[in-house]
Amino acid sequence: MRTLVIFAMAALLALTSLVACVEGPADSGEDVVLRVGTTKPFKTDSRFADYWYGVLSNLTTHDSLIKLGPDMTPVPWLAESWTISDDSTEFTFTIVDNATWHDGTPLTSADVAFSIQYYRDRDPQAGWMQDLIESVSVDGNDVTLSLTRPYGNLMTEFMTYSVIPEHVWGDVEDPLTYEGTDRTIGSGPFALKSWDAAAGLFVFEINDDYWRGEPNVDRVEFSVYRTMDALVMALASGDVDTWWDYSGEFPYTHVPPLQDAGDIEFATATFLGVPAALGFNLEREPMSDLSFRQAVSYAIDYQQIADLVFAGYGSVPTYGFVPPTHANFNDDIPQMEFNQAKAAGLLDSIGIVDTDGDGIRESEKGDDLTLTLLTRGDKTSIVRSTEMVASNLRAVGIDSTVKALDTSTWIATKEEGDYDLVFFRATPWGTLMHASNASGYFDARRTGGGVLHNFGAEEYLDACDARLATALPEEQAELDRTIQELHQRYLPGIALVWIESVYPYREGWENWTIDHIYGGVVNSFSWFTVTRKD
Amino acid sequence: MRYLIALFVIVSLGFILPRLMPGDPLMNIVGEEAYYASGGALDELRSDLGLNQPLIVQYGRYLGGLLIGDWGYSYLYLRPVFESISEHMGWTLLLMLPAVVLGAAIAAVLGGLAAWNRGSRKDAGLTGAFLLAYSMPHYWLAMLVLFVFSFHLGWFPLGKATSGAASSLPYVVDVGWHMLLPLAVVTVFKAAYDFLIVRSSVVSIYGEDYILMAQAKGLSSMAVLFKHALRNALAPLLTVTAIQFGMIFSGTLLIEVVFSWPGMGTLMYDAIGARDYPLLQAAFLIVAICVLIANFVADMLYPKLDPRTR
Amino acid sequence: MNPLLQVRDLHVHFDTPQGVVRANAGVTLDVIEGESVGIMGESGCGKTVLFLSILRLQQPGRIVAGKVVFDERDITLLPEADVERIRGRDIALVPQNHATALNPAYTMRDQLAEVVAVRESDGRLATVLGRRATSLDGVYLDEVRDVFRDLGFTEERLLNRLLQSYPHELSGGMRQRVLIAMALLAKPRVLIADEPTTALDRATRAQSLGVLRQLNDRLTMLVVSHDLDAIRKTCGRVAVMYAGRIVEEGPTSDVLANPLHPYSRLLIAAQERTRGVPLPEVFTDTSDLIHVPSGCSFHRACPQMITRCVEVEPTMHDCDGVSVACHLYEGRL
Amino acid sequence: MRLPAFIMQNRAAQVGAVVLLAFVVVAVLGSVIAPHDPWAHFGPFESPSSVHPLGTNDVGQDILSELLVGAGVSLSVGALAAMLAVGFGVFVGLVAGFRRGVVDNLLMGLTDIVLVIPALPLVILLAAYLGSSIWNVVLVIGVVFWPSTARLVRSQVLTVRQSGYVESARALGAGDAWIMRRHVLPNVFPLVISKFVLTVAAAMLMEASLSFLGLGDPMVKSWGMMLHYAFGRGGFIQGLWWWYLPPGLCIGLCILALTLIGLAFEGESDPRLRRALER
Repeated sequence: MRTLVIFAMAALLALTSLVACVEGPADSGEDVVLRVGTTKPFKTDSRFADYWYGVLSNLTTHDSLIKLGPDMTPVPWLAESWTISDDSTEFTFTIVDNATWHDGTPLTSADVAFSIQYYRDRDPQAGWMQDLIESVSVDGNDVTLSLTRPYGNLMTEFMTYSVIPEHVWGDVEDPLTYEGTDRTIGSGPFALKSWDAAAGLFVFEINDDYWRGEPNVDRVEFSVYRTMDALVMALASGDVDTWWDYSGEFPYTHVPPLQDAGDIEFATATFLGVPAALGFNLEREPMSDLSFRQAVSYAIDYQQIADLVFAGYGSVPTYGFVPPTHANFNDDIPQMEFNQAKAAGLLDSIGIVDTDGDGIRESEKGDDLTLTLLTRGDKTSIVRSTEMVASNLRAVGIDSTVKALDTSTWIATKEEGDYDLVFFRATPWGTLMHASNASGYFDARRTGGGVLHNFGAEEYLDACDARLATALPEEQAELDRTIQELHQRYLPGIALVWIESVYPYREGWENWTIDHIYGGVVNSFSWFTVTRKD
Repeated sequence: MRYLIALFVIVSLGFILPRLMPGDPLMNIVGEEAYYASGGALDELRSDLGLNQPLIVQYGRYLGGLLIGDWGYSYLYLRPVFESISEHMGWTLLLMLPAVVLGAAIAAVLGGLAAWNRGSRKDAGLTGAFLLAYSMPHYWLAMLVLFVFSFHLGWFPLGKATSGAASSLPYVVDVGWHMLLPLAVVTVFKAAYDFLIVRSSVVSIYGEDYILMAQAKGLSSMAVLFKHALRNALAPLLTVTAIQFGMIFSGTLLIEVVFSWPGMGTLMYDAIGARDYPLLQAAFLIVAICVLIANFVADMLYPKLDPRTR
Repeated sequence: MNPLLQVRDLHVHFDTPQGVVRANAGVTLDVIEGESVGIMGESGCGKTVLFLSILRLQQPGRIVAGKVVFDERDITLLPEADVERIRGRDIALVPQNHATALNPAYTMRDQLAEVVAVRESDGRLATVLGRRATSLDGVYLDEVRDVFRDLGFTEERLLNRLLQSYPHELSGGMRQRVLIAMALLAKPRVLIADEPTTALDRATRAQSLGVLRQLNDRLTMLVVSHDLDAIRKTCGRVAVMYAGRIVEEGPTSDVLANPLHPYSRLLIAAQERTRGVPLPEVFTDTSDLIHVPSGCSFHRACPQMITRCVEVEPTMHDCDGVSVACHLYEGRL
Repeated sequence: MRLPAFIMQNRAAQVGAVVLLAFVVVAVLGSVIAPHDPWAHFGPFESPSSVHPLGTNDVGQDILSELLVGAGVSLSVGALAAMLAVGFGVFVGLVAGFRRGVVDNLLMGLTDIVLVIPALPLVILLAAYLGSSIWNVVLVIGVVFWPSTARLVRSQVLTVRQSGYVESARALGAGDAWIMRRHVLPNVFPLVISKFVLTVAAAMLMEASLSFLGLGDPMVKSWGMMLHYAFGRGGFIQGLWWWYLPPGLCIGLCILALTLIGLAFEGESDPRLRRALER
């Protein structure tokens, strides 16, 4: 009996202590409320400390200088205009003069200058700025960046860096650990009203005097679920209106129940990234041999991957890796070809043949050719693709063992180069990194968690440098096509599939704008176009 | 003393194991796509977090910190580990303690009845049912429950601990509503486990002369069961519960994931994924301490339940 | 006059992995109000099963035939509720093993009070958890005092300590007294004493024998025991059991002085030697209860076996006041 | 004591044995009786038909075939892990029991500690560390589940040692080995068997949990992995019960059968028998 009492007391204690630490805001009448479900692992409302909240804040509470428009070209935002010096080393942004922070203080060019420097000096994620941005000068509404060297990708980069208020961050040494409640203050269309960890709920209230005019939505709630299954149930049962993910695609396997639900509609757009791709370890035999890489490319049944793993929403990619969504997509590059005969021929031609007749080809040394396939265990669609490729390879006489690892271990193993083929995905933003065209993933000089940096051919690196060195659109266009061509020629990696992303939303919501980078229908543009008919 | 040694080993284990794992904790701070041609700021961060020092130094710091109640700093949450843990711990206990008590109570009553009517249809039914529950994969059953009661019937929320903004109803009621399903599932598994214990101990207690005596005194069978037999089955049940504690934590972990419950389970799972060393150390430590406390409490209570051991 | 307790051709079977054990194979016994009957026999002879069946507590054993009539009512047929009312209040039990017969989790006060509560109302859960069953005061406390005085336990202070204490804190003698006290508190009409003197030191044995002797002028008793002294001192009549049957029965003095049945002879002789210490199972082979031998179940071990013993099962014959089931005495009057 | 005797006395155990036997047979014949190659691809998400009695999964693999082949994997994972755990447990228990003193204290200290560490998080940690090969899963589970066996065996050894006849046997110069063979093992055996059976169950459950969390071996068709995909790839959310129910039920049934058998070994016969018959 005594035990019971003790347990009961403890339980009561726990409960009361919890009641203390959460407040429940009351909701008002006929506001237009958009409830968004997501499975991103949000932790805090610190945009510096929590990578995912950082992204979320970019489309709710904060504004960047420019954004990447639906047509994949920069559009004005806090910067109403900009000029780029011919040598691409001086960027001048003219800041709008009617922007204000949520706390009422006006947003000035000084804030912009401060922000850029603050990111450069304090944000681990912005390390690249350190040896690039030499100085930032302010002249009236103009903010001018002087770079140490030409940098062509600056505009693209800057759309992910929002301007932050100097009067909040001015004297914050370490942004990662700053606990002040004003850390959420921005200039965006919405202000963060509450983050309730227990409820996994962000509530954003409309910013009535937003400098670009009022958004069409009065309140946005982002509701965090741990499993996609739970989220889809929430969508189908009307707990949330739509789905948001940054850099991920909506799992097609979860579409049918939403179609059955009846009141869910789908917007579609070609995904900017590559949801499943493989890269070669060019340091190792026989991957270092182009013919072998081509043989592998012929061995893979792309249509099957598109149909089975991506439920028919996929299409066969080209040798250029990046999908047509890209502004300067090179449409001369041929589609990937599934042709086991060619594959076999190529393998024979480079002396990889099955001499002992056990169905497995031997390498020059004479032992069975068994490749190590390194894959992301936490992404079932990637694992499934790997499974497919493995059986495709087996069909042309190449054996393989699959190493499926969780993200961190995957990264570590990849960094040690402990693989023959590595399976990964290129996120939308990822394909724009560096010299764009997914070069960020292959350029041997790069470092970073998600990227392979496995490819160091002179030609390619030069092309990347050239692309990085110019901010002039027509030059960029030319180089983009070149880089894609080079990718085809050297084949450091293979896009296994391109996909049509689907973005489910509840019937009654209309006129979404699709943003290829910031999570499909839920993005900075939609706030001003989306409407709900009642 | 044994408790202390155990504690020390666990502290060390919690420190070593995560660091044995490949993977760079910083990766999770800067995100999957982030890249750092010049990683200056990262190295800075690394030294801020003391990750650049030799393990032994880190270990020393960690132990020292613990002694002065400093649990370290979470890379994942970028806040003192203790805050994150105490927050999540509350939720887990809120789920576990009632489940432990309820489960034990249910098991005691039904297990007793089953044992009393040993070999009867009632016994077979009860034992069968609990064995079945005992055998089902936790998360699988949890998923089914969520699917049926929350999704199809829509009686309960689709997971989480509260509806936050939508708590026009008093907060506690709201939480109660949210915790009902997960609580039920955890309770079922706890009960299933205890049921077997209670049943077998009551069955053996039936051999005791004092049971015969109680019957001979003219007590009704219910009276014998609940006053004399069960009373003596409590002690073993207590011991088992204490030993089980760690196991219940594990079980709760999966169920928390299914129900998006913001407890220790999900915390640990994320921490492991993110290689959040300090958080992992602390979480392991906390859980272990809970188990130790549970055992300690059991040792304290035992004599109350069994006078012979006074 | 009409016997208060009649056992008629009682058959009790137990299902065991090894087979069906015929623990009682046709026991017949009458107990007249006021008399006290002793039952002798070794471990496994079925005497325990006999009195368990009288209380209908023989489970998991099954009463397959025969009846137990108490006060004109056949206990084997009564609904459970009625049997519960008979247990304790009409037929009380002093169990054999004082070390284990008291619930280790409750104080003496609780366990005595429980008896009173049951006697005063009933044995339902509500009652035994109720106030009266847990506290012992007023008239009831006095009653307990009296009972213990009768048991030669006069000192008030000691009694209070006794009531506070748990079984494991008491000596064997004490526990034995408490058990007897519990039986008496129930004010039964029949008292079944199972091995009342085993596992007691000499002094205590003498004491509790004394107590039993006083008792048997007050109420009907059934004393199950190895102990000849116990039987001799407390019982007017004695029955010897073997392999689930009563093989000899008669006035204690006659039977003990001059046992007729060969088994009785061996048993009593052995008992004389060992002075009441329980016997190793010399004569009984419990497997006989499963594969019952033909004819007289004792013939295998019987020193005076005759061919007839193997073929025909002997029936009870009366020879001058003592009835015995043995072929040696057939036709003798 | 002969095992069959145990089982035969207990109807529940008989049921368990039959069920388990059925599963073992399936496990052995799995790939033979499977209607298709579980890796072959047909149309995705097909509902049950004569060709695919349990339909096909997200990548068009025949679910029945997966189930049949999975039986082998799941059972052997359980069995191997249990062998590892119980084997080690018995060893530790015996050593601790015989070698008393420091060794005993050390070993039992270790045992208690492992008992205290929450199993699943530890397993997740190790699994993530070792990578998700089926062998690692076995190893990891084995590492976590030995302590209870160790304690059990040790206590048995001690009780046996205490007992008079062993003491006297020692006095007559009997060695540990002899005592072990003659007295300890016979006593410990049924308990160990039951422990083993129950550990197999626990191990299977653990494998399923690991797979659910995505730490299983994707290149192996275990029931756990099937569930992992059923949940991860829409089978569950699409309500394809023929996909997500069978593996769960199979795991459940297997564990149920094992538990029934395991409990039978704890051999509870009605304690009231002794009292009634042997007095």
